[in-house]
Amino acid sequence: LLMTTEVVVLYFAKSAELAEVRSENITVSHQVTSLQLWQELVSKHPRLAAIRDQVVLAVRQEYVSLGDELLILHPGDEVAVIPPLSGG
Amino acid sequence: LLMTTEVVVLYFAKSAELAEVRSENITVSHQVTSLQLWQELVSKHPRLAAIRDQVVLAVRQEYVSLGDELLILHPGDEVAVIPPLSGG
Amino acid sequence: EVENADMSGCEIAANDIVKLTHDKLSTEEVSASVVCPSCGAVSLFIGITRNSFEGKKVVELEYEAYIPMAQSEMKKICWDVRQKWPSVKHIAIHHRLGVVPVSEASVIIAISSPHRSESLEAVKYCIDTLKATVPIWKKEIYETEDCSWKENKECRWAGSREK
Amino acid sequence: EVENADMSGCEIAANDIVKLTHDKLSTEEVSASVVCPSCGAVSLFIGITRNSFEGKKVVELEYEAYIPMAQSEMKKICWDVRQKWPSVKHIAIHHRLGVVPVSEASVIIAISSPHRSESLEAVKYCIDTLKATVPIWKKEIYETEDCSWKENKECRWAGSREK
Repeated sequence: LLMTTEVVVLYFAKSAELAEVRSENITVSHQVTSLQLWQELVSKHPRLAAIRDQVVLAVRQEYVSLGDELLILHPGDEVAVIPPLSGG
Repeated sequence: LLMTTEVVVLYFAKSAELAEVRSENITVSHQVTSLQLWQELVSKHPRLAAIRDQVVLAVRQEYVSLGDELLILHPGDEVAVIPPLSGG
Repeated sequence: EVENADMSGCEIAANDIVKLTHDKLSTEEVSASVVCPSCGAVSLFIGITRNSFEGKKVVELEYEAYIPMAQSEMKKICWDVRQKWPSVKHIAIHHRLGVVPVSEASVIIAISSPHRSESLEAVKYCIDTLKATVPIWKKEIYETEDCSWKENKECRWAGSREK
Repeated sequence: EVENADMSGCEIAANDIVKLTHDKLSTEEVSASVVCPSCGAVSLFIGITRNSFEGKKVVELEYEAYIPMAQSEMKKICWDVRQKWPSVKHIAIHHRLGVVPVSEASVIIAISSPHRSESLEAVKYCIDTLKATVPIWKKEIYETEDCSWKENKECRWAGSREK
């Protein structure tokens, strides 16, 4: 039995332009690697693939690189797509 | 024949307190080492001796350490007594 | 609380101010917010929007932020500063969002310390780290009406072209 | 005049402003005087009068200067900065004279450059060198009504106790 959970995904800067959305709720499995989570987002918004090599995620406001790291997601958790920073 | 010349001496900070004057004209020889010039000032204002080891002069607004350096003085030249700096 | 002999006479507790705002930034305000009677030094850095990039004329810039995370990353920077320079007294980091016209400030950082070397070093650390870790993005809008999302070279996942 | 690619679009000639004044210093004014559309960075250092020295409470400070020579030494510092960091655009150094109450600025240095590292390094160089070479003196007046002429440790002919 694969548990799923609903999380909020936030898109910023170039990723918001590519996904054409700033915020959406998605249902994903409760345990997922950061790379699988990214692939989930790309399957919903194929144009996101363009930034695959210059992106990280933030989960509950902490940075997570795309890779094998296993995330435990809870209902309502905030996931953000973080293109290269350009503040300052 | 030893030529003499009249120069303006400016005193600042602690040296002005010790000499009890801020500006005066003195007559000194036209060619003089910086140490001889200092000794001239101490002979006029003996209390200046107290700062002998923490002082430099400025001649025509350029720093000169006390020593053997020969100064050529012209009438009206500005000589200043410069105690340790504390600007900033 | 670490007591420091140099802090004698300053009754105000050490203070971190982080602010994201759509309003114009004020150098005077940020600077005044870190002054304290036991501190002989205030160092500031002001980031200003430039009029050109690679020969293209920039008309204006627009900043957006992941606001709660940006605030939390800015507070982490303040924490790091206090570990590295314990004598630092006050830290203020203001970042502007939305449209910022050319020649106006996008970021102002001010840090006070009893002696100058700590505040000078800490300001440099703050702006370097802010560029690398705080989730804020800048879009440059050019005279030619195209635009481009910028990438800080300090950001470790930025494209390799910019490294 | 050395042309620098980063200076494209800035029509204002590079500028050194040195000022000695009995008036209160304004951070906003000094900062604004170095802003230019081709410069992404303004770094500032503000020296502030402190309320204590070696446990004695300082009531106020009084500065005096050998004014024409101080101006000429400040201009030499600007010249040195331009040799060391050719991309620096504007330099402003304001020093206050006379009585300066506790918590007010005695000196403000502001420097603009296209990128930040130059202005940050140049500001540090300016204040370090100003303390070592510009003929200005500070007298601290204590609560106990005695007073003392200060000595910068950067001044090479200061007493060895302070080195």
